Amino acid sequence: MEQTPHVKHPPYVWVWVGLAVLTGLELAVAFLQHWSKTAIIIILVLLAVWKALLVALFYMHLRFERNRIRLLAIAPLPLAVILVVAVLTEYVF
Amino acid sequence: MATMAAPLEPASEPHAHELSFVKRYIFSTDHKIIGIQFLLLSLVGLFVGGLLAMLMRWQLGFPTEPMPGGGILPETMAPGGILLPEFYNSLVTMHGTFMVFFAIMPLLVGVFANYLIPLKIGAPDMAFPRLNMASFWIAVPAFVLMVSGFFVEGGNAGAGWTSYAPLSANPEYTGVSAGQQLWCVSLVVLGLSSILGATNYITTIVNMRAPGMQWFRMPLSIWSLFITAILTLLAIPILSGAAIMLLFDQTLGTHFFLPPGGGQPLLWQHVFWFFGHPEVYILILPAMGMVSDIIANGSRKPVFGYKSMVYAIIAIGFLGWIVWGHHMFQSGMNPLLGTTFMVSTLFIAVPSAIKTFNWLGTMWRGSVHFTVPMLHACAFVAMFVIGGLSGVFMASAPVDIYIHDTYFIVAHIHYVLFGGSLFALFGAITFWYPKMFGRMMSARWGYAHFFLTFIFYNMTFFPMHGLGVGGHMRRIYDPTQYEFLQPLQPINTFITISAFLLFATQLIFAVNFIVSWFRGAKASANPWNDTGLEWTTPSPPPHGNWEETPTVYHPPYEFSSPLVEEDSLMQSQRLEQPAVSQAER
Amino acid sequence: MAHAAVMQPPVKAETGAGVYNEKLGMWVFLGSEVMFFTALIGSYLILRVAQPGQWAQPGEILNVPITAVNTFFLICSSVTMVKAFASIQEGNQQGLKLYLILTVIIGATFVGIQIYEYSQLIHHGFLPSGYREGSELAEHAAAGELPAAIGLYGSTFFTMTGFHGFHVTMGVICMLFVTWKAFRGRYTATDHRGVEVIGLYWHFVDLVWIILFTIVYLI
Amino acid sequence: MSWLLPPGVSTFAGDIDRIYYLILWITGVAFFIVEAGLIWFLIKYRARPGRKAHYTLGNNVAEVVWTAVPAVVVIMIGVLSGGLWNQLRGRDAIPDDAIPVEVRARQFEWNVTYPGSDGEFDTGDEFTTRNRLRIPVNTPVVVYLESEDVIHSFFVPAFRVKQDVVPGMRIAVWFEATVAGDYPLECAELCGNGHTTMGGTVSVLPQEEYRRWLTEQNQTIAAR
Amino acid sequence: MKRLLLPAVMLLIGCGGGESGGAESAGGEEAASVAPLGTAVLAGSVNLTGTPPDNPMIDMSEEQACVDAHGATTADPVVVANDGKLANVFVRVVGGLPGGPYPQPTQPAVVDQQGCLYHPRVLGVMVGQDLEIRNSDPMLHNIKAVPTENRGFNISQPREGMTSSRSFDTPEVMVPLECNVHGWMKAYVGVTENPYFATSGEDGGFSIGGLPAGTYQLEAWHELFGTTTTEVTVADGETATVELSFDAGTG
Repeated sequence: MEQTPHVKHPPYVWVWVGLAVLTGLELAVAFLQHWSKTAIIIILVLLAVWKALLVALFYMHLRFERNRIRLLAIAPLPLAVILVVAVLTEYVF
Repeated sequence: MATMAAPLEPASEPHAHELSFVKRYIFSTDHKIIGIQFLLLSLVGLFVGGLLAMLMRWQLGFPTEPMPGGGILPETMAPGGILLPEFYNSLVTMHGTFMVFFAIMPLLVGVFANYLIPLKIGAPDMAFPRLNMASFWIAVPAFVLMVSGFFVEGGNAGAGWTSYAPLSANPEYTGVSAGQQLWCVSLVVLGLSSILGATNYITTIVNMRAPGMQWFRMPLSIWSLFITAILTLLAIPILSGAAIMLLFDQTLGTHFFLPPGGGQPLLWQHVFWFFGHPEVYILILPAMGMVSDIIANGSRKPVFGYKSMVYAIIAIGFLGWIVWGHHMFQSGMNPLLGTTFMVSTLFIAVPSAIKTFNWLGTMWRGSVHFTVPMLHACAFVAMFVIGGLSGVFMASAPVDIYIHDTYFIVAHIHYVLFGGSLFALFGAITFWYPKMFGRMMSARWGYAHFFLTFIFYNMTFFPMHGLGVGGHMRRIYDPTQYEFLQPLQPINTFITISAFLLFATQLIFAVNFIVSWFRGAKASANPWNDTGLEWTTPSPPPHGNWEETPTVYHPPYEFSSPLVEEDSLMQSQRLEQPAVSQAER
Repeated sequence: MAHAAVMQPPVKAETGAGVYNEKLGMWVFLGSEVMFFTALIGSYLILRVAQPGQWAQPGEILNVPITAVNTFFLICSSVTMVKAFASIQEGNQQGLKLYLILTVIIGATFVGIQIYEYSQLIHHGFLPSGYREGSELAEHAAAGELPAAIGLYGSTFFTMTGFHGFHVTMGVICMLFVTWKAFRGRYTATDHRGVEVIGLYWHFVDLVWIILFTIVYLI
Repeated sequence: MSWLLPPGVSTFAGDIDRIYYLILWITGVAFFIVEAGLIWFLIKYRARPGRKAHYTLGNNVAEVVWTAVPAVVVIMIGVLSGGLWNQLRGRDAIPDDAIPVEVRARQFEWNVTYPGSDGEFDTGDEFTTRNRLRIPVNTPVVVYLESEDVIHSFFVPAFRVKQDVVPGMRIAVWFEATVAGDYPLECAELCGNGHTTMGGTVSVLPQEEYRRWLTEQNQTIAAR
Repeated sequence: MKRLLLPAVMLLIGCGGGESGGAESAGGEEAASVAPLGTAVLAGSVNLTGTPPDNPMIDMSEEQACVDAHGATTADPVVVANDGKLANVFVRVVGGLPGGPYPQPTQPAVVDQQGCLYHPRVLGVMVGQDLEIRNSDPMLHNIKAVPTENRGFNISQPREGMTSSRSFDTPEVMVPLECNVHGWMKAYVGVTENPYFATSGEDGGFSIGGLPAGTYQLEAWHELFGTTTTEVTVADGETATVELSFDAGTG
């Protein structure tokens, strides 16, 4: 699809700005005093996921790919979750 | 059957003739050559693994008796032919490692994925021929590294093929340091090879199927190899990661699995088995697929319930990811997990049963030709049933309390891996040998090898169930140390003798394999009257496989099809008047 | 589809995934990479839950500012990478070369900074095995300002970031190859598979770092 | 070569054996059905001149049946096993009145520590025996397993008890012996060069004999 | 000739009781290797003042072969002292020696596993000298050396009469040997760069020969009482008497 010249590009630079800003935000949050550690961790993880999604969707073009590639991209994630969650039950229960 | 009438001449294929010997046969990018290279490598691995098993069996059959000819072994292994416990542990470890990683796995995946995928889906070659070559030439050093472990100070890894930490993580516990590190490095290297291979297989199957080769026109061998490739792709990196952490524990002083530093031994087991159980299915699924092909061909009948066979393969492939805990029922793992894993494990019985009954259904009202491959395929079904059923025992956690880590497990795994995978492999090698080498393997020797193997195999492994039920632990060096095991010692001796006979029998296969290569009867393009695409090209196929890409009109197993007079209808055969197989109505 | 009555003349070819082999292959390979990092990151999470006492507060041992800068560099390298891809999509050879070179330079810088970071950490006494005897950090620990034992912290930190660094290094090497081909004018507006494929790998490595930076340095 | 389990002498050995024999029956039947069917088909449908195989693609009814039947059977096995598993290893499985013993495994010995007269550990009045665990008959016992080096596995076949001993963990396993006598204790997990010799004995003593032995030991400790 | 025989004889004794060091053993081999640097001898005995502590008791009850040798329980011979003379003390020359090369013992030092104990419990080997480990018990023993300077080993001997040889390449006093199958089994091997060492026998006596004239620092090591040093001067051809002593304190 992106074979023809002068294609309309996704806002690559704006994504870059977004990533930079989010990183700054993370740094700010990470060193907040008198916030509960859990809250900070949750916020940080969400921000990280957001950044990761930006990269995956725009820079890796998942946003514009056909579904079978998207499927391929997310296929391993459930397995990762299964492993970590299952083993964590050793300690949290 | 135009393709059958006269075997085609090898397609004239300009650049192949210019290729130097090295480029054609050593650093070849031709998937067929690479498949054969893997075949030779993994048969060597099979031999090594078998040899190690023989040493082990000697010790178990005749504990601490000097082994005849054992004197040639160095003093650190067997002074005066008496095998030392540390050497015995290395044997246990390396027998497992070689059989799993350097024999069965490369035989199934390295050989047949490479050889069959392009030929059966009508592709000229793999998607990435150079990567394919790389995956073989990366596997070779891995093999060398693993063997070299026997020649370093302290001997080869001795913590079992599962290398449970901390026994494997701290040299002080075993006296083995370099050997264990080589084990880790070798597996990481081999892992890279497997991942490159899997990437190749998946891409090829998804992208390079011939016109008309729809998903549900793929032979079950390709389906199973496809699912296997996915399992390999996702499971092997886990092993690499684990092996790297283990290596660092030994070399960099990290503490991943070492309790004194806060490390978690159970973490190793979880990560290892999270790889390990998909690995188990990597070791059986391709065998199931190829057996399906052979049984359909041998009974001249379409595979019974082709679709449900496919779904069963997919189901097994998926279930493989959520059952690893059944290796750890007694490991101190959270009992809650025990229950979960028990349930998921038991459910694997369902797709396995579907496959078994469908194989029987395939033979039902068929016209069974007892070719050598067919016999091996039937043996596969018979033995796989035993292995599968004995699995139900350990799936039940309470029963597993008793049989875990006993010879019952040893019997189970050998019924699945030897009785299952290896019989399937003997069948598959015999079946596709003519395509690989253009010559038939001797049927007479094939029958001899089959029947002797079948008998001695069962004599070797069936009694192990009894040992296990009697409480005989795995991996012990000298059972006679225990009074309650002494009554079982005659069984051990019997097993040992049978094992020697079994090993000797395999020499028949080796000789048959080598001799037929040069002396075997010339093979036609389609010696088994099969319907797969690979049989429409000469034996052996030329570089590029086909002059022009075949087009697929029919499902994979059109044997005795009402559409034609002959008892087989090639997938790529175009019929005069349009007709559609019942399979697709 | 298999149920549809399939009539001759020949059915149309299976179109596969509708993407060319190299791209599909790279995505498949990235799948295995995900699992590789799952093994490392998963172990980290599990060990951290199992032994929370072995981790220092963010910034106590690790040098967050310099790593933040490094993170920014890696993000920049991602945007240059994607710009290179965008350029060649339009057949803009100059842009392609420029951005590829930028990407290589920034990527190399990232590795360089990481090596510097490691040397500093080791110099202060933070090793894969924990504190170095008699080192500055060991004294702080003895004074009770730091956790008594940080063996797992060191183990997981150096393993995860080390293998990420290894991936970046591999990426830079491949990128050099692609750049070389770019200068040989091998890529066109219609065929620039190499650029897109290396780009996928590069962005994936960036993505992994985004996760690592957060969970290793900031949590 | 026998499929019969050796006699079990713990309270739950019978339950485990029952499930074992149940599975043995089920799998045995399945085994004979499949293998007989296989052989029968191979003989009955062997290739004969002039006979063409019957072209069929499958039979949904049959497939549903042989999918459903195994599913039901395994669910049944699962339910039975799950119940027993909970009873053996569940959270509150360990009887409150179980007498505590500590077994420390090391390459390649089992060191059994008894809490001493006060029934508490780490109070200085413990005493230790090597490679022999003495317990009273008909009394629940809880063994706390610890390892000094690598993973071992505490295996008493007669009790149907097996539990890995993991360094860095303190794992409790309980049992109640029903017949006095000596029973072998083995290490079931490869633990190094001496794995094969890492055996011991569990002496199940009649109540009063056990009490006598215990007081004896406690006195010697007190004497020190 | 006599001069050649005597040391050889002493060597045999030495191996048995661990009474003398490696120097004499070298004596027999002049022709083969470096000649003895002299004929001076340092002889003497190790004394123990105070009341020797009780040795810990070993529970052998579960190992039939051990029980046959010692009974169900036996004292662990940590401190072997009779009338003030202390055995199993490793004495070596630590100072005052001319630089090498020193005579290299060609006979291996022997440690024997018998009745589930090491014999001798304390012995010395010179760097590179073979340490021969024997198993005289009808059972599996596992020998684990846990050195700090040298490369350790961890080997087993499943059968009676088996022997294995190992050697060390760095001086280290002492290298502990242990048997993991029988946790109480302990032995100590002193690895020295010269052949001038000895282990005190039952009577606390020891003798180090083949020395040139000179003034030497001696160091004595005992597994429980640690080390003590002394200095002694001896002329060629003479025998200087050395008295070493440890203090056990009062109970």
